Amino acid sequence: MADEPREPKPPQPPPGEKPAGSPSPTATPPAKPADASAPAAPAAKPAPPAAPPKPPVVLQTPLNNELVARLRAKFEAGIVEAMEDRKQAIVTVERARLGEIALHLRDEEKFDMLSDLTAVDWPKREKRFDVVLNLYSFPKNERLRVKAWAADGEEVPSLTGVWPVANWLEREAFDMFGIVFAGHPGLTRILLPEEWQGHPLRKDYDILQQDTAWVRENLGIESGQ
Amino acid sequence: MEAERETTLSSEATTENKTLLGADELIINMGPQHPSTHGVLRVKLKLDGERVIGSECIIGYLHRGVEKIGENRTYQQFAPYVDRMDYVAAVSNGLGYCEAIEKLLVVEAPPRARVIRTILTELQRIASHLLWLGTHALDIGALTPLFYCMREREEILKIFEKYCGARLTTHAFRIGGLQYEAYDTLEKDVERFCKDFESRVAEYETLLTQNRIWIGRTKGVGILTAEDAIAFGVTGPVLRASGVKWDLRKAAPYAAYDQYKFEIPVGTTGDTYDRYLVRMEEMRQSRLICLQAIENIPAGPILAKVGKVLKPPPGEVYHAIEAPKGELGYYVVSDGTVQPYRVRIRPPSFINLQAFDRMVRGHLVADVVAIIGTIDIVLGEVDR
Amino acid sequence: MLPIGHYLFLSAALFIIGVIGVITRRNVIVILMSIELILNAVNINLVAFSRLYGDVAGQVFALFIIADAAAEAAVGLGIIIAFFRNRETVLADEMDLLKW
Amino acid sequence: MMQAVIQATMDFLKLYWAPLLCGLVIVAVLPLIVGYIVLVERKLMADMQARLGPMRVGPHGLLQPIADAVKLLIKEDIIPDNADKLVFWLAPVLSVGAALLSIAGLAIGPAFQIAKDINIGILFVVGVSAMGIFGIVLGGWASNSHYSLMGSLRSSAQLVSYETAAGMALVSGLLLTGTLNIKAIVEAQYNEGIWFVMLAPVAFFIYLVASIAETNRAPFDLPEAESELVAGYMTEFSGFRWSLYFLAEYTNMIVVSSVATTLFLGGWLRPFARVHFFNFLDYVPPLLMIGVAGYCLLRTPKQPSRVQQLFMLAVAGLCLALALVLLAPVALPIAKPLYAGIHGGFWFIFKVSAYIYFFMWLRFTIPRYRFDQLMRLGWQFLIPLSIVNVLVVGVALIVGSYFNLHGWSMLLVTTPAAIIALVVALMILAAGQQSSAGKENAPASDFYAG
Amino acid sequence: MLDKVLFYIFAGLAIASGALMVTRRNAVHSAIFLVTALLATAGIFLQLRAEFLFIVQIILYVGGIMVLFIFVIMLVNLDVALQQIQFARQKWVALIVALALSAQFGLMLWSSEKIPGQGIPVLAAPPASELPANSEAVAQSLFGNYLLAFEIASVLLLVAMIGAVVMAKKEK
Repeated sequence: MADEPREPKPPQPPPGEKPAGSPSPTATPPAKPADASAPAAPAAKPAPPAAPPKPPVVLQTPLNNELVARLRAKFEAGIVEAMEDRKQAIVTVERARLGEIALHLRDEEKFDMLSDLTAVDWPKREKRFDVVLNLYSFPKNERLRVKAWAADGEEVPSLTGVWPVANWLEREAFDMFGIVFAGHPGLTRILLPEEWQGHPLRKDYDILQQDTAWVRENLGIESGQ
Repeated sequence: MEAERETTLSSEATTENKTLLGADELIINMGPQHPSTHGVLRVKLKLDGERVIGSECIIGYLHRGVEKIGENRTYQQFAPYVDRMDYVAAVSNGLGYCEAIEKLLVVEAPPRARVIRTILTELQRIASHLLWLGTHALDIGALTPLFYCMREREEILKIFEKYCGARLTTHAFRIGGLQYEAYDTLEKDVERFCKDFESRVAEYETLLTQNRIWIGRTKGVGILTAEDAIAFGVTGPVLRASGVKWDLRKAAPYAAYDQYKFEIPVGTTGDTYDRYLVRMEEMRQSRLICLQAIENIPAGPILAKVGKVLKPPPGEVYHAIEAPKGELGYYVVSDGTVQPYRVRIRPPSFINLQAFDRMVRGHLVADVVAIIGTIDIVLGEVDR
Repeated sequence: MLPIGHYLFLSAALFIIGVIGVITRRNVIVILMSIELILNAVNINLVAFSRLYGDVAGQVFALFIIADAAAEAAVGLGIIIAFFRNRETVLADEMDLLKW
Repeated sequence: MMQAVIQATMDFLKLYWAPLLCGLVIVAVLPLIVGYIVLVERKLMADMQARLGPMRVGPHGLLQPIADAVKLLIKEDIIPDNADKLVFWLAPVLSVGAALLSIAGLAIGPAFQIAKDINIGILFVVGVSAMGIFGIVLGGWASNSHYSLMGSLRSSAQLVSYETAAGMALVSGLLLTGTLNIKAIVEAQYNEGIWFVMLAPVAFFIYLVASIAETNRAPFDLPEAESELVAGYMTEFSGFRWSLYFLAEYTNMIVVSSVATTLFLGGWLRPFARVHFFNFLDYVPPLLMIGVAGYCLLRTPKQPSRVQQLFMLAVAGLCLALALVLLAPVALPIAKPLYAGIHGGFWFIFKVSAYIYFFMWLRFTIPRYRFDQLMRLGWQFLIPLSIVNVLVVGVALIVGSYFNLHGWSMLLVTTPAAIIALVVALMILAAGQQSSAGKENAPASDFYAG
Repeated sequence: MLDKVLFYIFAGLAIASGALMVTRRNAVHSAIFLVTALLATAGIFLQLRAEFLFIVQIILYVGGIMVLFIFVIMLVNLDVALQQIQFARQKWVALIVALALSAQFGLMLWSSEKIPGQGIPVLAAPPASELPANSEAVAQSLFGNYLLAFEIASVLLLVAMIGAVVMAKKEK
């Protein structure tokens, strides 16, 4: 079973390893393209050494365009980091100021559609969750990814007031990760049944445990395996 | 009086009431077993007589944890799973996934592969819209269009079958290009289909477009203004029917769409009738794209060099395509191993369904089914 | 045709049943239905006499009574619906306010 | 006392043995007929929808109704826990009982009528069949389910409103004859030499629409609207009870089309029954039957199995026999007296079938109305139109009698009447459109209140 | 003879279902029994050779008014009524009224048989075959002698219709 959490090596956001409180715009992630063959892979799977030779492309670069400049000017410390991954803009913001920044992005920067809201779990990190917003601007035909880090149990401001679409998306993130969105009108599970235990998309979620509990309760036997 | 009643349903206890009149409302459960909720959608309707004063969608009956599965499969292994989300448009799902992983790998599919992908995806769009049209018409009470639509869809499925052996969950593409070379008569088959299809669409239109009852049932029903549509993140034909001319095939061209000329139909009022018209026109445009594409399929390899084991460099990517239902996005995070660290699927049906409550209020029970139909949801994708 | 007394007896019986219903029941709708029964009893008398005399006038009046019953039912039920909307009761002894 | 009862029973039997027998035959045969109507409907639907329809049971699915009936009979009979058991049991019986009872008043040909020469004739048929609504309403109520209840509420509101329009349409038809007696109505059409559909086309149209609504057929099948209310009042019924409702629905179809045929389409009369020039039409029925038989014979060798071939041959033989029976009265002088009975029956059934075919055609073609639209159509269009129509037809008749017009010349006065009614109809429609344009989002008014 | 049997069947049915109508708790059951009573009355009408009235009774009373009643019952109370006390209102008054009425009717019936020529006439009805065609006769009478009454009845119905619509309309 591949259910037990893999040793995740979150190689992409090394800034995350540091305390999030000391944002340094210059601390750009060192791109490690050859990383796959070096330290990370053997831990996970015995990767065949005949991996295709990768061109030494720098995929993650710091982003310093006008938008970021404007945002930095406005929110200063609210913008933790800005980078570009495969030519897609990513801005990491401070969790507590997410609502305000979102409002600004919607009204001033014309990112009028929240195309997606989700989360990524990095259990090794101090603040384990990335809350990821995918914004789209109709006038500019441009996408922007906004991230906010949240530790387990930390509340993230709800964006339902900014984009109504966030309602179900936040419910789903709550359902799957257990991230609590403060100010959400009805934060309940959406895809899983109400009585479900745990949050499946966390890396440490164990499906077997869930299974055993269910089997014990409903069938009266020790294990369903 | 109405304003007071429009409180959110979710927050209040559902007291089963006893009467049809009076201050108490009737709460009726539509689904999960109901002929026209298109699967296992359950809608809790708060009714005043037959008028809907509130609704709540209860979903998740078909939840299979696709995103979790993705984290436990290799990149190639996961590809067939995405076909099972929007199972009436499996090709589009596959295209989105393959292109997202290609972006993550920083490779590009060869031109030949991209053109064939375009053809198949457009055929899939027609098939999906046909199924939508048939079931939507059936919901509104027109029995016959369903079978006409099935007839044409059958042609498309036959092409798929000839191409890859599967009809529904095709898994037609492969990361980096195509799995199979196009069979010999693909162009001919597609051309023949496109030729017939022109008159067939006209046939559906004679049955419905000018029909008084059809207009009566769909015009002014489930209006979604452009502002609302954007605020609710609605995409695809539903957004375009509200008057927003936005199509990812034009806005951020993928596959080979930048090579073809086609129009984006838009509606004006954003009611059910407009959505119907938009989808009808989209089928015609898809047909045009197919015709242009088969004219000139470039020769060459069909698969880029990606290797047998995929280990995308660490990082993340978001790639969205215009699936028949709307923006289908894949947000994939790689940690450099053979398995994706996180696969997030942005399902158009799920997000479009959220606007349902806005569309349905103040309408009658009969309109509820019309509106469910017009959003064009597939529960496999809503619940994932 | 049987002797007229039979019909009169039937009619009287139905009439009395209707009266008992009107007096004892609390549900206004059932009271209205009892009134319909009373009207019906009257109709039997009218028709029986019309048959006895071979004159259709009685039947014509029975027709008028049916029309009247229809009118009464329409108005009565309209009142009940309106009342129910406001007070949520159809019980006669709870209709004790001279307003709504 | 006992003796008296026996005496009365004997009297009764002596007087009424023939109608009783006919009644029994109808009760026994009608389910079969209905089964075959369903088969025909499915076949027609399949044909219009580019598919084959039932093909498995018997050649071309000819035995499908029997298989269906057996399936329905042996299905589990489910009564919901919280249902009102008595009413749940009673409702389908009421529905089917009313439908079957109303058949008694119909005249299928001059010879075949169970309740012969009753004074109220057509009113009896209409009135008794209207009682079937109780089965629907009570069935929906007794199921104790929201869908059922909504179905039955819709049904009762719908039937009450469309009955008015249908009644008014019948009145304008009846004005032309001055009698309620079914036989007299058809004879009047014979004497006038013209079917009343020509004289009162608007009334026929209204009756057509209203009768579709009364039988709960598409596009007015809201009480059982599958996509909205699952199956409306029938949601909780299964197996045999459900099939009783089904039987009632199709029997009602037969009844309303028979009424329309009798009153507007000349009943059992051949087209141009009084014109000798058209006597050759008498050969149409036997020729039709021979044609069907020929088709069956042609198809016989193509049947896959021996049994099916034999079955096809049997069908062909049956058709040939029918053709002979139909031919006899026109060919043999001895059988002449049977002409009216046999050919009358044929033409009556033919017309009824055509009417039912129209029902089915509509069902396959057009979408369903919404409830408020249905009510608006009934109350704001059909009822005013039918009232106006009664008025203009009445005036036309007075004018006609003043000029002593008869037969085809009546068209001189009734056509203008029909045109006036049509103009009124258009005016009503235009007014309705204006008012609905004025308040586009007017709340779907309280149609339950009416 | 047949006449007699039919009368007794219908009369028994009418009285029994009338009694059941008054005593049933459930208003829908009451309505069903009222329908039965009305149908039995229609049978009596038929037995009295009043065919037109028979069918009017069925179409109007049973098919129209009673459907309206059931409709309103369904709108108004589905389950509530079962929990409420339906009877025991003025039981004694009812008894007294019923007794008084039966005494009065009984006296009348009894006295009419005692005093021929006085009270209720005891003459033989004309045989059924001599009656004119019923619906024609009713029509003649209705549109002849009783035209004014007919018009007044139609005005009454119109008023009732308007009244019902006004009453049942939801205030906006």
